[in-house]
Amino acid sequence: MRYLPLTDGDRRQMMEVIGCDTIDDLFKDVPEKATPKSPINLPGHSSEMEVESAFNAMAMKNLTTSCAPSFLGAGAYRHHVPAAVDHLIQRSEFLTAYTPYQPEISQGTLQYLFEFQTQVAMITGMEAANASMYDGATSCSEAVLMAGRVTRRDKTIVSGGLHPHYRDVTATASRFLGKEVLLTDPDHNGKEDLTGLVDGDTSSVVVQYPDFFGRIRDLTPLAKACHEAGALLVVAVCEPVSLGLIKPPGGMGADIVAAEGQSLGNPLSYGGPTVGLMATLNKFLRQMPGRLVGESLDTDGKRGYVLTLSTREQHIRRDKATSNICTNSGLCALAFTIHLSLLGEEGFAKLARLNHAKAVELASRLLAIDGVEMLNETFFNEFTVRLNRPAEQVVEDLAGKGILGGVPVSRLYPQSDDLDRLLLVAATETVSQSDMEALTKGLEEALS
Amino acid sequence: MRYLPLTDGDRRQMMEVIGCDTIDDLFKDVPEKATPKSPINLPGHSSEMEVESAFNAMAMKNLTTSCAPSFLGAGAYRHHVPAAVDHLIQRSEFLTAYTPYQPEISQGTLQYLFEFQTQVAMITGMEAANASMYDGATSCSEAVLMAGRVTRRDKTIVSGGLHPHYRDVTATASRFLGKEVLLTDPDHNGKEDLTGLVDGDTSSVVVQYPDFFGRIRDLTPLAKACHEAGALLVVAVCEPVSLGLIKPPGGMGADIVAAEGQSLGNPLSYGGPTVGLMATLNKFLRQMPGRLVGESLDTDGKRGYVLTLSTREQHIRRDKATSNICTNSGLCALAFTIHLSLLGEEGFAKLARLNHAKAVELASRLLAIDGVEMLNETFFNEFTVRLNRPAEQVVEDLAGKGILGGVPVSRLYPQSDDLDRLLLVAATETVSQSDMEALTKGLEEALS
Amino acid sequence: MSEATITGNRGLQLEEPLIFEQDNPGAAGVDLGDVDTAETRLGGLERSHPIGLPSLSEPQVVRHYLRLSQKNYSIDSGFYPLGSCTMKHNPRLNEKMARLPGFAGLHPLQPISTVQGALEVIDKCAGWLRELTGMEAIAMSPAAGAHGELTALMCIRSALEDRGDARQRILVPESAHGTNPASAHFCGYGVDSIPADNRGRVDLAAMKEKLDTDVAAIMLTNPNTCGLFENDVLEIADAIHEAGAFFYCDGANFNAIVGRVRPGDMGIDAMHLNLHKTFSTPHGGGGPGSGPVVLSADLAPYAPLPFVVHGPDGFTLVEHAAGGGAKPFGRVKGFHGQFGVFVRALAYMMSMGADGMRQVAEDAVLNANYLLACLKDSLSLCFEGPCMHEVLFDDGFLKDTGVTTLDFAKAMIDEGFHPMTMYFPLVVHGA
Amino acid sequence: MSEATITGNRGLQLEEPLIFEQDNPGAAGVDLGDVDTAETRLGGLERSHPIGLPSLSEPQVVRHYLRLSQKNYSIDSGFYPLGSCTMKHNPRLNEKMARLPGFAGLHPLQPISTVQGALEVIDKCAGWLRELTGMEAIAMSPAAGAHGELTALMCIRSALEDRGDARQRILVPESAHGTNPASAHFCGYGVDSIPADNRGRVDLAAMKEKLDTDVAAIMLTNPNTCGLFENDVLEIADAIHEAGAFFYCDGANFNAIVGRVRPGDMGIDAMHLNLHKTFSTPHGGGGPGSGPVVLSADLAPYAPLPFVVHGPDGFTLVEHAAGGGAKPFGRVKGFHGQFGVFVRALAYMMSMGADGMRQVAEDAVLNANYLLACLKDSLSLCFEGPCMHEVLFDDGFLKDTGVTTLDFAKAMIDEGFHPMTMYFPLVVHGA
Ligand SMILES: Cc1ncc(COP(=O)(O)O)c(C=O)c1O
Ligand SMILES: Cc1ncc(COP(=O)(O)O)c(C=O)c1O
Repeated sequence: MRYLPLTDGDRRQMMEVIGCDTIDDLFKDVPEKATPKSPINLPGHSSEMEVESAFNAMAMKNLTTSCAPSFLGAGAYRHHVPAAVDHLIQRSEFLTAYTPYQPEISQGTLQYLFEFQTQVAMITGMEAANASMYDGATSCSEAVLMAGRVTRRDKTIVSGGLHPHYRDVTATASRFLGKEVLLTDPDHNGKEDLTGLVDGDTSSVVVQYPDFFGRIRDLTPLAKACHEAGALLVVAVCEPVSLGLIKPPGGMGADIVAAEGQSLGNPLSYGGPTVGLMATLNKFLRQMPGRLVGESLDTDGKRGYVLTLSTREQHIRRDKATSNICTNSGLCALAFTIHLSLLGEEGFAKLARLNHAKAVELASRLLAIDGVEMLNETFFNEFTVRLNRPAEQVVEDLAGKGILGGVPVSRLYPQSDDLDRLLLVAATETVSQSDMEALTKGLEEALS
Repeated sequence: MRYLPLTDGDRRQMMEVIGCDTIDDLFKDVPEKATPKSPINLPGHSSEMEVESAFNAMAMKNLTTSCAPSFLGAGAYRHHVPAAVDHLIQRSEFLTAYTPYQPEISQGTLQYLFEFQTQVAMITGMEAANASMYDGATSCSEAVLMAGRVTRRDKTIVSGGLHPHYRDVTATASRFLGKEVLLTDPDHNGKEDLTGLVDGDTSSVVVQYPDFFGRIRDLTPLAKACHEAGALLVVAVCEPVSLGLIKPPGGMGADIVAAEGQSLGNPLSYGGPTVGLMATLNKFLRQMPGRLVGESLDTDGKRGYVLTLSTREQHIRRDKATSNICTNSGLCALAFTIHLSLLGEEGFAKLARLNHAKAVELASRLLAIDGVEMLNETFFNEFTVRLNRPAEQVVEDLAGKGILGGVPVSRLYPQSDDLDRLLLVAATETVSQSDMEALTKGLEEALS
Repeated sequence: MSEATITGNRGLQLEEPLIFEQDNPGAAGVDLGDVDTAETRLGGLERSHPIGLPSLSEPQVVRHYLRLSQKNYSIDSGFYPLGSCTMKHNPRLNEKMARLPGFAGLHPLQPISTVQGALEVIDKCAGWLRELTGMEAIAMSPAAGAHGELTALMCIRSALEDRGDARQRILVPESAHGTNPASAHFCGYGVDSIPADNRGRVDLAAMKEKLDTDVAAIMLTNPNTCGLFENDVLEIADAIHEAGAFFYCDGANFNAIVGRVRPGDMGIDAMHLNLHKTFSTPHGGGGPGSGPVVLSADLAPYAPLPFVVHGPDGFTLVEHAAGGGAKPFGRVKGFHGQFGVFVRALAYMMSMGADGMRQVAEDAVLNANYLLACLKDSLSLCFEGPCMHEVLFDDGFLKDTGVTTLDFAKAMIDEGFHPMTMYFPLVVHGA
Repeated sequence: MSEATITGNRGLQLEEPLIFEQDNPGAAGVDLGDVDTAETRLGGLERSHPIGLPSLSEPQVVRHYLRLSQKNYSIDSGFYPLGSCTMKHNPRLNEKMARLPGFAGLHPLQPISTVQGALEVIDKCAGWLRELTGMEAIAMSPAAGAHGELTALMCIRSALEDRGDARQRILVPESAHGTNPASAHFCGYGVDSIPADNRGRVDLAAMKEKLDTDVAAIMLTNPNTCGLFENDVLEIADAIHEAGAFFYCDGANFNAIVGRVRPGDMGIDAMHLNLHKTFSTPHGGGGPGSGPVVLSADLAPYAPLPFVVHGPDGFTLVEHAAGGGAKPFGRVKGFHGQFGVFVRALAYMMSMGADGMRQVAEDAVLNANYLLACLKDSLSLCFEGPCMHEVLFDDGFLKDTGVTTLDFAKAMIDEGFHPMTMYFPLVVHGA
């Protein structure tokens, strides 16, 4: 078997050195009763060629955004990732490295994580960031718990403009810890005002920016209300590319930013793996979950990078740790960092402008269609439209024509009559003129 | 522009240091008359995304063997290449390295070339091999010139079983040097006997093994005839995988083996780049073209690898060199070596057996079809059949059904009525049962 | 060799400053045309200050990250004699499969009719894992081992609460990985530590002493972090179940028994699997991972959303509480889990097959015991063998030598090895 | 840092024996089932002895070649201050494009109807190269620069012979790359060396002296290997043509003038291009390359087979002497040239565009002149500037220091640079 270096000869020789007759001798601690009676019912080993053709066959059953006009967003965005990114992250020394516990032989990982943290802090407008979380939703949930530790309060107010998955993950995690979570109604009309709800028991308020329905709102008033009440403002960002064009949450008073990093450097990959970003202010650093890389000097005075403030973490503090997280999203963080490094200051801004321009153009095209009504006054690269038919059916019709036409809000909020004609439509730089024409034509047909 | 590190600011600053006002000052040696009057008529620069979609569009216009049942051979063979091969050859330190003239920082390249040479010598059954040629055809042509240097004779006899491209390349190169080349007729009937043609003026005899039509012949008698006449036997091998199963040319008296290495490690890539192999006996080494890596010791007594016997080469000997070759096929040689290393002794033999078994099965299937007649008594993974219609039309019919059904001999020998119903059919390990069924069905339809 | 150079480089060992120190405003690693932004819909919230991101051309960025990579050790470089974290070969085939456009290009919210192949991958991967563990159900969405632990405990808590049983404590052996007590805490439980006996196993008597109706579960690692099989596992399971509690197993060390021993045969109710350990997906310098949780029939109904079901018209993805027998406790992650990691793990399992997976366990255990045999006279063995996936030594052999465990680790680095795990488990001296 | 270790390793610097020394019979890096070979058609020629190839598992092979790679310097590691060999950024986009299944999976003898996209690539690539050089025709099949030189000379010889002109000599400047005289020899010509003048250019008078009706061509490198533009190029062209000979240009240094100066405007009849230099395809540690030859109208008919033509029904590949105006002299390579390299070069040209290609030349020349300005007081400049793509120093500055050029090169290695070109061109002291 190609992945196993030992041969039968090796095995015999090693058993001789060990002084055992059969391999079973080494498993003698396994109780008889726990040894399976029947053999495992799975096929035997396969050649690379066989495995490859099985996967090719499965992959061919999918309609991929790589080939189809695609307008899907709602927390996951298709962007063009430069070829250099994927090449570099596949280098063995990155891909197959262990967690950088041994700094002498992990400076590569440690330095890129340090760069990642710095970039995340920069684009969010915050003071510090950690070395990554699993994804945006878990980052959001951890941010709420972190706010609880900072404020020593138990109540969280969750905006109706927050991604439903983020809402669920946050509410679930808090519930098991006995924390109160106030989930406000879906805010598709953009009328939500949470300032009035913040009170002296409130630990944090969680909003998304741009929100789930695509709106961009000034968070300064809400931040002010939070801070006056001694609460923290947690801002979730699902589309980090937006931060190339709009004000960073940090500039509007956010205390913790919990973001999804997939858009930069990472393929959609059916939703995972991606990378969660978390950034905050220095004063809250000791309550932050996850790994943190810091700069240090070695005994020769040479600069180096090390895991720092580890006393927050599970491997030191066990049940007193700020989180149970261990393995996080190192390699996806690297992809994020390389992509952002390739973009640079100007490229990042241009990419964001390009996304916005595509969405503006798409919006004006769609609004010309009978049966389409725009819900948003503001948006970045995604907006919500109300159709004259249930959005889920329309999307199925479009899929039948090879068009991935958007995300029906009902996919995420299924039991609401209010929402079932709403469609989330996103346009990134990957959307071409002919893609837009295909969607416009497809929608015209589907809605008439 | 993304590939250029200099900015306009850099350029201005540098010009100041140089002391020039405009970039044109640096081109002042270019005569006015040689400066183009009109701008170059080509598009401006493009983003990665734009270039990618242009290439995707062109790639989609091809019917690729990756998706279609394919039975094409005739000097280029589709084999399954393990994913590790392509990953490793893409490592920057291999892919983007310069020619290993500086051994201190090129040990990676030098050691793999040394391993490559050793493997090539092993599978061909020869004593030594060089660090690669462009491809099989040029290797063959160089082998003939090398034989001329060894024997100091001018006449070459080229078998009618040699690949037509090898024949053309060899004849062309020899012609410009005023050497005599005797090209015998296409040997589709397998009746050729060259022993009688070898005489005291003969420098070398060139045969292919297995030959162009797929036949495997014992070369011992021919080698004997050559050696008795003081000539060398040059053996061309187009399908190196065959050497896992059949006697090596070295074992039958070959003096020089000139082979195509594409089958191991390298994609078809529409015929190039591939890698030419050249192996010979130690006594002829100083007449061999191309680079040669040898083992050496450094001043600390540590083993290292260096380019050796360079006095054969153009950069030292200029017009007295054994060849004009400089850049050769380093990276394709690496792919060859890694693939062969993964196969190992047993894997290489198994792969060869698997190829043969597929071809045997395919032959028996095809012979059951009316209108198909087998020409070969022996073959490895490729054989020749005579159809009841011109093979080129049949292949077109099959292509219309998405089947790449073989190579019509007339594609390579166009002006011969004798040959126009002959089809070369190859079956490698990549051919599945359903591929064979598709071909069988397609042929039945095309021939009835 | 030891004199300093002017650049700080030394042959192939190249210094590399931070990317921020290489900023060259005006350079760019991408080409994006100028954009017409006459019309904007940003509500006046345009960014007003530059971010300060460094600007570099593509070759500069490539060189930067290439040079950083060269400062790392990796599994492709050499041997990691680590305990607990199974570092194994990461096949390139897996990477290639995960990058097929039909997988990498899938959006998580495409219509279900357009992702049947993806759901098939999830279902197949789940099926292999269930069969290998002999367990009833599986929750695929946890993102890593610790996340799987938490998910498993949430299932347990939900099951207990569903029967009105508000237990408050979890038993965790001293030698457990730090994530175990941390996960217990984040599921709202108190942690009760149980000691090891002098054989390096859970002290059965001590455990039974702590076992009462307030105990929700035990979190046992088996094989444990001392590298030993908990041979009292069945007694432990019985005692736990008798007390009305659940038996959770930390499956990080599953590599030592995969294909030979099934958690389902040991009375285990829940166990997480680290696909980035036993199932060959790359560690990536710290992720991404994937931590599916296998569940017993009792816990199965509480598994979190989403999950794949196979109906007459193909696969469906259940994303919302649906009634029926299912009582999902909620959601632990955005979208549907680490799909790209599933592709890799499935490619590995299919490559190895049932026979290969079993051989994996046997070879791992053989290797560890071989090291035990070779080293037991030079180092100080903690517990008698046979061991499982790892062998534990303490620093006794260094006593009075002036050499510390850390010195020893540094010497291993000099010799081209990643050092052994040192800070852990806490039950031995020198950790 | 300088003590020896037991393994010979030192941290991340790992020793690596030959693969043959790691043979482990029974191991294998591939899984191929057993094969039924009851029936064989081998004519009794089965191999009777083992080959002796080493057997290793996949992880062992991966580790071996990874470790070897770590012993290499590369363009992605750092700067190559080489003359003559243009080492430039090798974009990853090119690699990705060359690996599209629609290109990498194409067999060279598929029916023409099934490879229209491939022929389009060849045609597009040829079109860009013709336009950039301002030349009439192009032969795409040569596999590298030297191969292109030979091909060009074969065209020249064919044209001369076609008019019954059996000239026997080629003029080659002293400073020419070794492949030039070697190619001349392998085209059956004698080589006549022409000296450089004290400005580092071809000595025009000396050249004219050697020019007679026996001269078939001159092989001029421009910019030349001293890094200088041959400013007498038009006089040279005129003299050559007047003598009835052809003007061949070695285009290895085209990078310095691409997009700014066209060989077609300099009276050149034939020039090879190294796609693995000016056009960004990887050097690969010594290949594969690609050396297309651009040709004037006079030489175009003699271009070797095959070539692509564009007809009403799409593209056709001419593989056999077809009559009409074409008088191909034969074939220089199997199949149709280095297709995979064409894909890369075209991706590069499209990425850079006409504006980018011109900027490439300007930046290269600017860089070299900047180095000239910065170093001229420390090293000994051979010729006054401005230089083109490279600047040439001799070893005068080392005189009486006891330091040799080789020492200097080794110091550069220590500092993390590939050394400059040293053995070449032969016209300066210290080479
Ligand atoms: C025994 C044990 N349990 C749990 C974990 C946590 O797994 P993860 O890092 O995937 O969260 C680890 C690995 O780090 C481990 O070794
Ligand atoms: C000036 C010059 N001419 C010709 C060549 C030969 O090119 P190649 O190595 O591609 O055969 C080279 C490069 O090596 C060169 O520098």
